[in-house]
Amino acid sequence: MTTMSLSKALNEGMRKAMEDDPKVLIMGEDVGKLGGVFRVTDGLQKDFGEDRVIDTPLAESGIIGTAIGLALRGYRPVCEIQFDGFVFPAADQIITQLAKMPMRSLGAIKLPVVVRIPCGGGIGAVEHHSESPEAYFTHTAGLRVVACSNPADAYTMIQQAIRSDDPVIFFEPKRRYWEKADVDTSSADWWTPLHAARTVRQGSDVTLLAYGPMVKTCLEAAAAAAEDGRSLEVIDLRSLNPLDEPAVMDSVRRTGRAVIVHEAPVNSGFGAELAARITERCFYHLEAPVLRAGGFSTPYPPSKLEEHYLPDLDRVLDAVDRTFGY
Amino acid sequence: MTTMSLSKALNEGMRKAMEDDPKVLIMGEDVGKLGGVFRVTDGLQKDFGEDRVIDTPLAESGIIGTAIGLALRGYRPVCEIQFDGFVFPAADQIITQLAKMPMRSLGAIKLPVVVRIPCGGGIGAVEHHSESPEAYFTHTAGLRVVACSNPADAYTMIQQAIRSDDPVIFFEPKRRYWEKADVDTSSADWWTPLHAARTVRQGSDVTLLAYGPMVKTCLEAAAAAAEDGRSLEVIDLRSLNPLDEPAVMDSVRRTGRAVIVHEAPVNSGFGAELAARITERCFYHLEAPVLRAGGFSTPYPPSKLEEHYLPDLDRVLDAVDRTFGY
Amino acid sequence: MTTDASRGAEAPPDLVQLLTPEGERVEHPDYDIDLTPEEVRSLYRDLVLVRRIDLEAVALQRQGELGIWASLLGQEAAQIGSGRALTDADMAFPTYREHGVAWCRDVDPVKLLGLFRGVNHGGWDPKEHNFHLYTIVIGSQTLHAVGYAMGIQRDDANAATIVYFGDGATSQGDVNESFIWASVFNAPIVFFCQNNQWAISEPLERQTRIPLYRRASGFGFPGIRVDGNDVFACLAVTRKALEAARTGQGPTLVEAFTYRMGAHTTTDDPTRYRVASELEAWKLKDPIERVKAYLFKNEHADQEFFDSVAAEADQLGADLRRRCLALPDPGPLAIFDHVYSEPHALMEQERAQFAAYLEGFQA
Amino acid sequence: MTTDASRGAEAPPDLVQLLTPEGERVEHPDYDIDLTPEEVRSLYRDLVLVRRIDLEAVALQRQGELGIWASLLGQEAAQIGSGRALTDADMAFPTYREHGVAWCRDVDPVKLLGLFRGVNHGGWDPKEHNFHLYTIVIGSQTLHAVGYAMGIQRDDANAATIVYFGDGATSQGDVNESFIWASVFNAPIVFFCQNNQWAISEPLERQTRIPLYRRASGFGFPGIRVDGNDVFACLAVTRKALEAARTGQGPTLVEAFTYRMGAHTTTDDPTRYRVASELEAWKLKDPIERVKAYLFKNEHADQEFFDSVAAEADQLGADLRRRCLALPDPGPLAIFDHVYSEPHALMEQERAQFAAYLEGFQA
Ligand SMILES: Cc1ncc(C[n+]2csc(CCOP(=O)(O)OP(=O)(O)O)c2C)c(N)n1
Ligand SMILES: Cc1ncc(C[n+]2csc(CCOP(=O)(O)OP(=O)(O)O)c2C)c(N)n1
Ligand SMILES: [Mg+2]
Ligand SMILES: [Mg+2]
Repeated sequence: MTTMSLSKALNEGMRKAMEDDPKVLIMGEDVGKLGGVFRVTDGLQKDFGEDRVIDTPLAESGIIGTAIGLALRGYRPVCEIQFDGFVFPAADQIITQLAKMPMRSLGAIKLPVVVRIPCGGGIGAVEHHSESPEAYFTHTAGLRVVACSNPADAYTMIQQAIRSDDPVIFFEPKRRYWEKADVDTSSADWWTPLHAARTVRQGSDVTLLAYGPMVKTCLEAAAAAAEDGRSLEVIDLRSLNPLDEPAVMDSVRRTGRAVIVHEAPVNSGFGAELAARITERCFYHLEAPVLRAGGFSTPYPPSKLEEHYLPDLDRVLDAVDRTFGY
Repeated sequence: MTTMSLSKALNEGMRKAMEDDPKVLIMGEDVGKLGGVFRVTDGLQKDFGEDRVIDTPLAESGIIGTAIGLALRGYRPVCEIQFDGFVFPAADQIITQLAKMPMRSLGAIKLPVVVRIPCGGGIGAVEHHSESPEAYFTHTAGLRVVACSNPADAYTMIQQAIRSDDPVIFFEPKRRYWEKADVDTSSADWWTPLHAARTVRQGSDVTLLAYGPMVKTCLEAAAAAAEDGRSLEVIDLRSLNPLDEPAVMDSVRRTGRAVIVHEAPVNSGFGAELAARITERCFYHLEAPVLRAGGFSTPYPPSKLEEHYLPDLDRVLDAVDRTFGY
Repeated sequence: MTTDASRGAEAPPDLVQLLTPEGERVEHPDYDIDLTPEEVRSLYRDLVLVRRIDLEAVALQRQGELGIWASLLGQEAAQIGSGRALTDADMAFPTYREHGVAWCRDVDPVKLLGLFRGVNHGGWDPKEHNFHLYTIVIGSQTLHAVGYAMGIQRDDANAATIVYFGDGATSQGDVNESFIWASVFNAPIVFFCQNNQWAISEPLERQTRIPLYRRASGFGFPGIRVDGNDVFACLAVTRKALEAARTGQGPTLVEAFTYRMGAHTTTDDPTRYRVASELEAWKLKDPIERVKAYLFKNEHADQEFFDSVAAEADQLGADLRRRCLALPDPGPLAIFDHVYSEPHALMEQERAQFAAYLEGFQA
Repeated sequence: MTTDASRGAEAPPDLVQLLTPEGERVEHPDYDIDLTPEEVRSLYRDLVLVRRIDLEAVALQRQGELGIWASLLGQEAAQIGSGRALTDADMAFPTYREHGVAWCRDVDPVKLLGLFRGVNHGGWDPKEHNFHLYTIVIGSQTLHAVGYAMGIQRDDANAATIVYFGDGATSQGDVNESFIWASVFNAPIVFFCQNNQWAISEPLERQTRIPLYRRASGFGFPGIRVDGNDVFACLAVTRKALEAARTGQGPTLVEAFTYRMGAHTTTDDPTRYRVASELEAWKLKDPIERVKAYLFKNEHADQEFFDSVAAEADQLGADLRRRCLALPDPGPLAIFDHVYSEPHALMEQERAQFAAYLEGFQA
């Protein structure tokens, strides 16, 4: 057990993956000498060389497109998109090529490409630096979409993502990069599979469903609610596609109430899918409609407004209260 | 009243808009001399000249990016994306610029840009020519997203979209391009507002919610169901963002059951939002969960499989049946 | 705005040509090629056979057996010349029109038909042939090709990559990004642009105001314009560019100056946008006729040879037709196959539900 | 792989320079400029004032009053030279670093701070100043600028467009597409690339292996490299390029060869990736010092003038600081403002719900 930050855990996980498999490459803007603007790839170029840790030209479509080519040649590229809001120039390569090429080839092609995206707000940044674009990718068949929420998961999940033969969109909660926790780097035995959710707090009254940065927020809300005598279960989804349906449905069937929390705009967000699916599967168990606490259905606002825009403890508890209004 | 095909109705609508306002421009690949691969812009370049009907270089990001610039200069560009699957190179310009620039400017900038996208399958085409990418845009705040389903709406909605000061993503059901119906080109008085849904068949047992190409499928399903004594109400949403909530909720509250039908993959599709929102608003009125009949959560398959992939009359009725299983 | 008026009959001055439309061998200071009569006959055979494949596919489409077809008519020399320049170790990335290159890579022609018939999106294993799948999204394969070439660099392999694209494609951001990547990383790649003068209905002037091969100069690597209807020149130029790539000299852009003799695809109607005289002028530059003339004039082949190739072509056409019709339709549950390489709960769920639904009809 | 070794001290040979770092006027065959002492003093004042604005903003960021700031330090001449070349009718499209150009367009400096302070994403009306909003997504404004220029063509107006971008931006697909559009439509636009040698931590060699101004040759329009630290040369070169644009001669790419003296932004730490000697070498080429030297040597200004400009700068700085602190925070419901220009049901619904929620806390 070592205590480390989430960003360090990602760094160690990538280092381990690179040591284990010489085909693993890192690519992106400023990932080399600088170690990335968040230092997640710090020191990797020094230790693995410029051929394996590639500072690329400034073009996201180019990053994903050439990563696909490298994967076709047998490499396993891990691409960094510098900030969530800059993934869109790569949308075509991700949606029409990365996601669809394996099926296009009738299985002859595997594309083990990981696209790392620091995501979410709460860091006081300017426009395009606080987005939560996961729903664009959960709607894109052929991709796996995961989000880590804590250092221990970050360490294991990044390695699992790199080892997956499918393309993985890997969301990293940038405002949690510096939060520290224990990480067991000694063994891989106990690792939860990449597609599995994890119940991070047990409860009986309402199920809170979250991923990435909002897991912590939900845990705080659950702690606060406990003081008021309400027992909230918190599930860290970890994987958005595929979704760990058994874990989610079991919980909601027990509690009868669910609140989904994400930073992305509610309208057509990933929470919509989750709510719709829970309602289909747990209709008779629901005491209230599945509610969503998320970003408003607007562009991400200037940072002076983000505390209002982002779901926080109060907004989560408000949604919880509302589920009891039914 | 004139009888015309949906593609001709769009053509006439654009012609009218261009006559009414010299600032209206048409841009896209092959929209000029060829009149577009679907002939939707047929004859417009001949009549309005190359300065107003612009055959562009082959680059979708360029089309939307320069259209934004033209709009900043006071023009009202109507862009054609040749096929649904080719909108993704323009994703960045649409998502980070077109949708967000008005808010970025605190209202100083209006971007009256229309992005026409022939969408959907059923025409036996090769890959990327049968996609239904609406959910990527309904999740993008700042855009209006609409879909026409018949010639009369096509004629009016395209003009309303062009007149709107907001950017509009305008979906055209390509497999309905050649279907004919009466269009009243004489007056604009009776036009339904662009954001309003329309009840296209009244019924009392289940509400079918559809847009674009699936409206006709739903009407056929409703006709078939009527023979079995089931009364299905069919709503043509017309606008996906904003959604005409009163129209939808009123119907579902009456029927107690709803089935959403779209061609796009179900997973994280627009139907998810609709289902989640209906459940929030109509919880006590629902006899069954809102069900979704849509494309499978896979890439669009080769055309020999599309009849299986796309929701058809049987799949719609199957979903209707299932809502009675609750 | 037209600055390149060479789309018509005259050959532009900066064109590498080794065989005239009349079948005369000409010299070029930078490019030469020494072909045995045997080799020339073999190229002729390639040209004739791929034209026949193409013709058969057009006919199959007309008869409703294919949904659509993108004809290579007129571009045979560009494709056979460049395709025959490749070694087994080289990797090729095509668009949707490279049936001639596929032929050079030993892809069974019937496998090309799958995507146009709608039974699959791509029917061969790229690794088996070092020939990637057809790519429909204009330009996106150029980045895959550069990435692949960067892999070759890392493997220290004696190989190069070639990527095909059209004149229209040169306007896409991806293609220009691929130029940057290739140049910055000095990747072993040949950019092979078949300038067939048209991107559907749009003439070259909608994409550029200077000759396309000059685009490369803006990115710091050489660009060459070759007579795309001259199989000798295409072979010589591509060979040299590939060899430069293999030996660490980085990328080259080859513009094969040619003409799309047919429609863009079988659904296109070119009479709406181009004049018949243009086509007539280009007919005089036919890529096959000039090789035939050369073989005849130099007495490298006799009528028997031409007849035997024609017979082989007929045989190939008939065979292709037969095997096209025998292509099995995929079963409905194939929708869920290969979406993921590893097990995926949602795929399994949807597959099972759909299987049950289908069974409901049988009951 | 470095082929352009000129990032350091020596001026590259193909550089347009009219004023040496030592303050000597030099002649150039293609570019000249005739400036009155009054005009030179005015340029000097601009340079000093925008440097002061920048300095103050850096300080405000250090003190937590701004979230971040992108400094123009070292790029003053490129921005003032090009900015002063514009007429009122011309339109400018900036990145996030064009504070000097904003100054030339009469945008109140405090309005620049809004986005960096997080009170808005862009605080001025582009139409009022013919100065577009700052754009953060690298390269995307180049297409807007070309579209705008196409609008100018349609209006038959006597105006041109200028668009700013960095060396890193030249790798983006959008930027290259904008070159294509501009060239094909012969749009009245000047592409003004401030090559400050770095894109965050990446040196120029990660984006190109030839000098950037040569990119234009691949697209069929002229490219020129100008000493970006020489305000005279920047003014002369931009003026000529704008005039060419206005008179139907189409686009020009100007590469202003300069250096980012500070960090990429206030959150960056350049010591991680670049050597101190590079900075030292560039200090000798300071864009302000050379104008000062010129004014002194030619006795076009005395100490009193320099003192008065310094005093004005101090005043401007203090004033900017005061007004920055006074910038009002937006109220929470501003989240819903201006998302749409016309009424939108979901905005109204969410606004109302959130207002009610907020009121719940007050109750
Ligand atoms: C991104 C994208 N946009 C549009 C299309 C539609 N489309 C298919 S082929 C074509 C023209 C291509 O022209 P060119 O690159 O010259 O190749 P050619 O077909 O002439 O061989 C277009 C516009 C597409 N396939 N992909
Ligand atoms: C599309 C996109 N990708 C990444 C970024 C992050 N980013 C901001 S500035 C920058 C470097 C830009 O370099 P350059 O174009 O040279 O301009 P400079 O900052 O040096 O003025 C990067 C990578 C971005 N803003 N947009
Ligand atoms: Mg072409
Ligand atoms: Mg720079």
